[in-house]
Amino acid sequence: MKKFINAIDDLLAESLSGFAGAHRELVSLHLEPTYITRAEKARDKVVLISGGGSGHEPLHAGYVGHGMLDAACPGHVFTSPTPDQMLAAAEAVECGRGVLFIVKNYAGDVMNFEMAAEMLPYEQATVITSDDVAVENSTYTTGRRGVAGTVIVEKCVGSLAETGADLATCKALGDKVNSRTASMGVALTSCTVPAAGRPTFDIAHHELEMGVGIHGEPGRRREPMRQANAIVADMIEAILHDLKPARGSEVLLLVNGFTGTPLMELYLIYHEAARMLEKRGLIIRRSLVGDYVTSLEMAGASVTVCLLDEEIRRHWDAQVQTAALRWGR
Amino acid sequence: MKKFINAIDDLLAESLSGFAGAHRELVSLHLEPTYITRAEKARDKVVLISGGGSGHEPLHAGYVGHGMLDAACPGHVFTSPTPDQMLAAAEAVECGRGVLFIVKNYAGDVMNFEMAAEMLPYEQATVITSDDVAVENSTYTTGRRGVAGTVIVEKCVGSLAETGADLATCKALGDKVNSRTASMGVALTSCTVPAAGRPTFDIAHHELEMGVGIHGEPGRRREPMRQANAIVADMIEAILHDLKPARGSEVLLLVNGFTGTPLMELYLIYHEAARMLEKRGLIIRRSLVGDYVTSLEMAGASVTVCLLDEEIRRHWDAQVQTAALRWGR
Amino acid sequence: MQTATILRAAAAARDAIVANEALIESLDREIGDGDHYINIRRGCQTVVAMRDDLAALPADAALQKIGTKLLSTVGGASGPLIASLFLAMARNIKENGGDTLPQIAAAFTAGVEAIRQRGRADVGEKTMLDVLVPVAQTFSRMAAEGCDRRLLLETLKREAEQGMLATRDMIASKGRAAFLGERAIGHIDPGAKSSQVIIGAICDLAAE
Amino acid sequence: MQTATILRAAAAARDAIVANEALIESLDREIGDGDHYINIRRGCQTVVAMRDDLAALPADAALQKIGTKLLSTVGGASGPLIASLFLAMARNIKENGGDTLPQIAAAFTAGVEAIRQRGRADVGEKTMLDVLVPVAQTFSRMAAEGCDRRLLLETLKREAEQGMLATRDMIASKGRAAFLGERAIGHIDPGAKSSQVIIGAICDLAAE
Ligand SMILES: Nc1ncnc2c1ncn2[C@@H]1O[C@H](COP(=O)(O)OP(=O)(O)O)[C@@H](O)[C@H]1O
Ligand SMILES: Nc1ncnc2c1ncn2[C@@H]1O[C@H](COP(=O)(O)OP(=O)(O)O)[C@@H](O)[C@H]1O
Ligand SMILES: [Mg+2]
Ligand SMILES: [Mg+2]
Ligand SMILES: [Mg+2]
Ligand SMILES: [Mg+2]
Repeated sequence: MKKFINAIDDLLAESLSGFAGAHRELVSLHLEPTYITRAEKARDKVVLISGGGSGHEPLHAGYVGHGMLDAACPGHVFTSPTPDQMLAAAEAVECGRGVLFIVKNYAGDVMNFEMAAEMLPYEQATVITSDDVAVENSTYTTGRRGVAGTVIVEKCVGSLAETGADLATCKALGDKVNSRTASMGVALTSCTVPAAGRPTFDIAHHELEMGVGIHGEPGRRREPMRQANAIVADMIEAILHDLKPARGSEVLLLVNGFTGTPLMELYLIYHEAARMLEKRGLIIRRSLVGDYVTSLEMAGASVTVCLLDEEIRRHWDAQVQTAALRWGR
Repeated sequence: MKKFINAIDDLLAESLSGFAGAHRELVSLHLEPTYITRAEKARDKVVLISGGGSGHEPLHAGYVGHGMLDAACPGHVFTSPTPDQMLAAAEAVECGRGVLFIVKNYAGDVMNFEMAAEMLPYEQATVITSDDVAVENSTYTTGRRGVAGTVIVEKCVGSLAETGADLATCKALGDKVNSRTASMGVALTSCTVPAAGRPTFDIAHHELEMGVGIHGEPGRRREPMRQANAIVADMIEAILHDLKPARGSEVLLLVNGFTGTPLMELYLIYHEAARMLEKRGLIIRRSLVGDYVTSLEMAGASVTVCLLDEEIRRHWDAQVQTAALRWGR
Repeated sequence: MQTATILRAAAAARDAIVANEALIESLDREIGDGDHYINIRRGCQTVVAMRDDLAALPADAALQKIGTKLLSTVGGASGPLIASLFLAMARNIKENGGDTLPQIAAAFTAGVEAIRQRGRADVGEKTMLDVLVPVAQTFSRMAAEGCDRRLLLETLKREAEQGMLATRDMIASKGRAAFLGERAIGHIDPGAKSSQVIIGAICDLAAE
Repeated sequence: MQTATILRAAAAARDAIVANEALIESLDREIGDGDHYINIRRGCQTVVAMRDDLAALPADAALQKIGTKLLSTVGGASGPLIASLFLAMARNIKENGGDTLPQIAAAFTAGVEAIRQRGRADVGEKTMLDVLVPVAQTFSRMAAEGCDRRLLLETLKREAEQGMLATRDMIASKGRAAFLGERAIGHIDPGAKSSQVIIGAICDLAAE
C-alpha cells in the first residue's frame, strides 16, 4: 500500500483538518464527535445533513455550503458514521424547520441514521439514495446502492431548502430526483482500505469489473477489458433499461471518476455517452464531468443520467458555494 | 496499459470533443488545426493563449474562459503543440490589443511558441513559467520546468487582462507571479503514454520519486517510501530554500494532485504543508487543493507556494468562469 | 452474571478476533468492503479499554454503558447491531435479573431479537443472525432443561460453527453482500464468522 | 539532388526508425518523456504520405513543403528543429543549387546550422547536434576534397555512430534531459539516436 499518510489512525482527522483549513471561508470542522458544518450557520430553513464512510471525497464534506448541505458526518474509511455524530451535527445546525437526512442505501448508513433519527429531538425526515442500476432489484430485498447520483439529490434538495420549502417538500423532491436518476460504474483497478493494507479485490491486467460499487464491491460481472465505446455502451444500456426515458427527454449527464482515471479519459467517456444518448433521441441539457464520488485510489468511472424536469433543472442551476461544486449567483 | 480509449490516434480528438460538449456554454473546439477558444470572444483586451502537450488536464483547456485564458492549444500526449495551432488560435481571438503566450519552460513548447511568435502578425509577448524547484538551476542553462504554478500565472494574468491592461503590463505581472512561485512534486507511481503503451519509469513498491516532472521525468532522487510528513517536509524545504520568504509573508498554498492520489490524501498533504509553513512564520491567505496540473494516471502530488502581494491576491480573488476554476462575481 | 465476567469475555473476544484477522478481513473483502475486521476489533478494544469505568458497576449498568459506547465507536452495519444487542441485554437483566443461567439465556435472546428488529433480518439471509439465532435458541432450551455446563458450552460452540458454515451457500438478502446476488454464494458471511469466533472464545473461557 | 531521391530517403528513414522503435522509445523514457519515437515516426510517415504532392516539384520546393508540413505535424522539441533543417536546406538549394555533392553538403550544413540557431545549442550538450554537427562538417570537408563515394558514406555513418555514442557520458544542458543533471549520464540521447539511425539508413540507401 502506497499512500500519503502518517499513522492509519490519524488519517481521517489529519485529512479533515486539511480540508477545513483549505476551505476556512466555507466550512468548520468539529471533533468528538466528528462533523463538518457551514462556516456560517443558515437560518430559518430545513437543514440537510448527510454522511457516510470516508474514502469517497469530495462526498460529503465537499458539498457542505450555501445551496447544498448544512452538515456532513464522515465515518472511518468505508465505514458509516455513528448516531452521535448525526445528533451533534443536527444540534449544531438545526434552526426550527426540521432536519432532512440524505443517506446512501447501505445497511450501515441506513441503520446508523435510523438510530439517530429515533433519538432526534427535532422534526425529521430521511431521503435514501439508491441510483446504482448495477444491482438488479429483483434478487433481494434491500434495494440498490446509492452512488454518484447522490450528488444530484444533494444539489437539488439543497437549492430547494434555501427557498424556505418545508421538510415534506424537501423530502419529496429528494425522492423524486432519486427515482429519476440511474448510475452504472466500472472499475479498472481496485482500491485499498488503508487499515486493511491490501487491495479489496484482485483484477487482472486484461479485466474490468462491470457494475462495481464505490467501496470496491463486486458488480455484475468480471469481463475482458475492451474499447471505451464498448464499455460505455454497456453502461448506457443498463441505465436506459432502468430509466426507460421517452425520446426527446431532457437529461443531466454526469461522468464521475473514481480517482485513478485521468480527466482526459473521463471526457472521452462523456463523448461516447453523449453520442449514445443523443442517438436514443435524448437531449443532454446539463453536464458534469470529474471526480465527485470517488473510491479511494480506484481507477474507473461511473455514468449517471438524471431525467430532468423544469423543477429539477432549476434547482440544479441554482447557486451553490461548496468546496467541490461552485457556480451561479 | 489499461485506459478508457478506443484507438490511440483518436484519443485526443474524442476527449476534446467530450470536453467541448460538456462545457458548451464556456468553450468552442476548433479542429485542423486544433485549438479551444471561449464560447464568447472577448473584446478590447490582451488575449491570453497557452498550450502544451496533452495529459495534464485540466491544463490548459480547462482554464479557457472569462478571467483566465482566451484560447488553449493542446498537443499530442506530452508533445508540445505546433505553431499552426497557435497562429490559428491567435487569429481567432486577437482583438486589437495584442497576444500574450503563456508557455511552460520545455524546449519543445518554447521553440514551437517561438516560431509561432515569429510568424504572428500581431503585437506579441511571451511569459515562460518555470516554477519547479526540483531542478537546481546551476547545473544547466535552460532554466527550470514549468509545472503547477502555471495555473496561478494564468489565473492572475487572466484577471489583469480583463481590466484592459496593456500587453507589457500583463507580461510583467506574469513574470512577477512566476518569480514568486515555487513548486515541488513527488510521484508514487508512473504514468503511461498511451502511444508508448508502457510505464514511463519503473518504481518499486517501497520507493518514491522526489522532484518528479509532470511528464514522469526523473526528479532529484529515488527514495524509500516514507510517512507523509517526512515527504512533505522535504518538499517544503526545497520550496522555501528557493523562495526564502520573510517571516510574516502571506502565501497562496496549492496542493496539486497528479491524478492517482485520492483527494483525502491531498488534504492530508495540505494539512502537513500548512503546519510547516505556519511554523516558519508564514501566513496562508489563499488555498487550492485538487487535480489542476496532472500527469496522466500518475499517483503523486506537488506542493506550490506563491508569495502574495496585494496585486497578486486581488487578481487571484477576481472572478473566473472556466471548466476547472470557477468563483467570484 | 458478574461485570468481571463480562470484562474477561471482552478480552477473550478481542484476542480471538485478532487471532482470526486474516480470515475475517478477507471474507469482508470478498463479499463486502473489507472493513469488518477493523470495525469489530475497534469494538472489542473499546470495551476492553472501558475496564476501569465498568469494574464497579452492576452487570446491567455495565452492559448499558458498553452498548452506548459501541454505538458511537464501531459504525458500519455491525455497530448499531451489536450495540442493540448490548442495550437490549441490559434492559432485560435490569428487569428480570441476570444471575441464573436461564436469566442469562433470556437476556441474550432478547439481545439477538433486538438485532433482528434493527436489521429487519432473520435466519437464512446470510448475516450474523445465522449464528446468533440458533445459538440463542439452543442456549434458552438447554438452560431451561438445566443441563450439564460442559455439554451446554460444547453444543453452543458447535451451533455457532454450523450457523457460520451454513452462510457459505446462501444468497444474501441483507447487508452489503445482498447486492451480489448469486456471486455471494461460496463465501462465508464475515459477520457470521466474527460472531462465531467470539461465541467460541467465550465458551472456551467459560469452560475453564 | 532529385526529389525522387528525397522520397526514397524518407521511406528508408521511416523503415529504419520503425525497426529501432524499442530502443529509441526507451531512451526517451529514460531521460525524456517517452514520446520521441512517436514524434519522429509521425514525421517520417507524414513525409512518405506527401509523395504524390511532391513528386513533380523541384528539390528546393519539395524540401520547403516538407519543412512546413513537419512544423505542423511533429511537435515536441524535435518538430521545430527538424522543420528548421528542411526549411534552411530548401533556402540554401534555392540560392546555391543542389546538384553537386559540395552543394548538397553545403545545404545540409545550413540545415544543421538552423537547428543550432533554433535550439540555441551546440555540440556537447547531449542532443541530436552531437550527431548532426560532426556529420555535416565531415560531409563538407570530404565533398570538397572530392573523395570516393563509398568511403564518404562509410565515414559519415561512422561519424554518426560515434556522435550518438558520445552522448552517453554527457550531462545534458539542453532539452528535457537537461533537468536531470548527473542522472542523465549513462543514457544515450534519443534525438541523437534517431538522427544516427536516419543518417545510417540514408547512407546505406546511397551506397546501393
Ligand atoms: N440488516 C442486517 N441484519 C443483520 N446483520 C447484518 C445486516 N446487515 C449487515 N449485517 C452484518 O454485518 C456484517 C458487515 O459488517 P461491517 O462490515 O462491519 O459493516 P459494513 O457492511 O457497513 O461494512 C455482515 O457480514 C452481516 O453479518
Ligand atoms: N535545444 C535543443 N537543441 C537541439 N536539440 C534538442 C534541443 N532540445 C531537445 N533536443 C532534441 O530533441 C530530442 C527530444 O525530442 P522529443 O522527445 O520529440 O521532444 P520532447 O523533448 O519535447 O518530448 C532530444 O533527445 C534532443 O536530441
Ligand atoms: Mg463498511
Ligand atoms: Mg514530449
Ligand atoms: Mg464491511
Ligand atoms: Mg520526448
